[in-house]
Amino acid sequence: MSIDLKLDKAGDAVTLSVNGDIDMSSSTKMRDALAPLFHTDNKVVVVDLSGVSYIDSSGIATLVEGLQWSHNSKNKFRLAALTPGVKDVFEIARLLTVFEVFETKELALAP
Amino acid sequence: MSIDLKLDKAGDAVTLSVNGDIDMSSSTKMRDALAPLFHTDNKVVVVDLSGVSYIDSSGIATLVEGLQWSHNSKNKFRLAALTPGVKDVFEIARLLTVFEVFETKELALAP
Amino acid sequence: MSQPIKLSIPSDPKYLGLIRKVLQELLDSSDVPDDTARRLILCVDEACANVIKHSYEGSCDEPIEATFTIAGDDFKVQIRDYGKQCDLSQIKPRDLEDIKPGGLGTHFINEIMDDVSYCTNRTKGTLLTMIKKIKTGLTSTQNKG
Amino acid sequence: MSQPIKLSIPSDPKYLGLIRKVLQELLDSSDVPDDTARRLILCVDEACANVIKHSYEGSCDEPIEATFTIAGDDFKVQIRDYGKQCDLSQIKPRDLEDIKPGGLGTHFINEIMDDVSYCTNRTKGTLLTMIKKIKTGLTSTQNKG
Ligand SMILES: Nc1ncnc2c1ncn2[C@@H]1O[C@H](COP(=O)(O)OP(=O)(O)O)[C@@H](O)[C@H]1O
Ligand SMILES: Nc1ncnc2c1ncn2[C@@H]1O[C@H](COP(=O)(O)OP(=O)(O)O)[C@@H](O)[C@H]1O
Repeated sequence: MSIDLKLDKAGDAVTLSVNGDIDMSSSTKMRDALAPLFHTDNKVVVVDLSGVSYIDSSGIATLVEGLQWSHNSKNKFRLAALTPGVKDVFEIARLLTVFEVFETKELALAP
Repeated sequence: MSIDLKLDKAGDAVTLSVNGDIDMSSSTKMRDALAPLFHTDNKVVVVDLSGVSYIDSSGIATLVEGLQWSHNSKNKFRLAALTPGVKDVFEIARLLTVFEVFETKELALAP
Repeated sequence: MSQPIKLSIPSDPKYLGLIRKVLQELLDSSDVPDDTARRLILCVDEACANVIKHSYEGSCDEPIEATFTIAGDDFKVQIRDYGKQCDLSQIKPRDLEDIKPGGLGTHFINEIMDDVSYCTNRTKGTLLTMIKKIKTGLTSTQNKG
Repeated sequence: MSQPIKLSIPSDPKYLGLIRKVLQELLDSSDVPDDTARRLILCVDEACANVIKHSYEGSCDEPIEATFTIAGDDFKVQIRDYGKQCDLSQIKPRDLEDIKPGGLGTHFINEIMDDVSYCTNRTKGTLLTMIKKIKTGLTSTQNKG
């Protein structure tokens, strides 16, 4: 039930691809991978959620933290490829408009 | 959790392909499909188990019945494409040698 | 179904996936539409996470008991813990205008469920009852037709 | 894990898949090898099927309670029913030489499990306890190494 994480650096953008359910038992792992990305010279930090069909409030909380880290570090923070299940959770949280959300990882990486 | 069944008639052979878990809740459905095949002019009745990863004693019991029906009707009764899980259950039941078992459906249908 | 399905797990976040699987399986077999199932699963997950965090304060080896009943159009889930009882007025979502991490779980539960009640009227722990009117396979087919 | 996982289902064959799923998930998360998991799942399925057939005589709305405990190398499962108690000497597999349908469930259980005991020493129903020494992920890695 744990998540798999993959990091992809291309130019001054970095993508964190998440695979699996993001819940209370796995969101810390995502947080630990995400936090350091804002300390480096990445202009754009993308979280690719195409492999995530379930996210709970602890996952959303981590992404909200990402938003705060990006404000502090002046890096862009983008979400890509939300599955319908994940999108629904963002909508119930009324947070879909707070994030920069892209249909695909490629679109999120476009300058 | 129910099984899907497919019937394929070719010449004087008929194949019943089973998909899903065969347990107490689904073995009757397989039995209902299997029984009539011995009442017709099928020389060979094949049960293709490639889509079955789980079988319990009620499923095995139905196949043992098939064996008895085939003895009574003089039709051949063959099993094809046992997955490792299903094979293991036949072995614990010491029934693997009692059946005519083939690696693939094609081999089971070869004259 | 008058006999409910009950699942009891230790208060360890690693078992939340198990409880989601059980519920998914149960809702599937009752032909509850996928999007409804997803939301119900979210509520149960959040309620159990809150029990772990707040009632058991992170202790991983205490019991959480979930009881699922589908009766007619009603899906009812009860979550029982034996941990710290709290002032029920404390259980409330954060103001959504204020974008910050945390405080979303109870918002999800209140938003999705039709009826939510916490009962601490017992020697130990809390019983949370959540009810949702659902369209099962049968009902939604009739609606489509 | 000292808190066990408990699952209670109605005595309807349609819930056997649910109990298998839960056990699969639990054994997976404890890194029990696939082939061992498969056999343990078979035993639990057979035991529950026997409860439905023999203890409840086909009645679909009575409770079956399964309790799973993994402690060290021991996997323990208990199946509790509240149905007809039987003469325990009646619970036995058929002679395997005699090829005929039926009578295999208890054979599977006896063959796979290390310890099987039925207890009817209660007002209603039976408690079946099955124990199997298992190699968890850790143990089997050590063996490979
Ligand atoms: N089961 C519970 N027991 C005690 N307090 C709870 C429980 N569930 C929620 N609460 C209280 O309600 C608040 C809001 O919960 P929630 O919306 O899930 O957000 P979070 O858990 O992230 O704080 C919690 O901070 C806590 O004070
Ligand atoms: N839970 C049970 N309660 C009462 N009798 C049982 C139970 N389980 C098994 N038995 C008895 O043991 C016999 C053998 O069981 P089993 O090997 O599972 O085969 P089957 O159920 O196909 O007869 C059954 O026919 C029944 O008489």
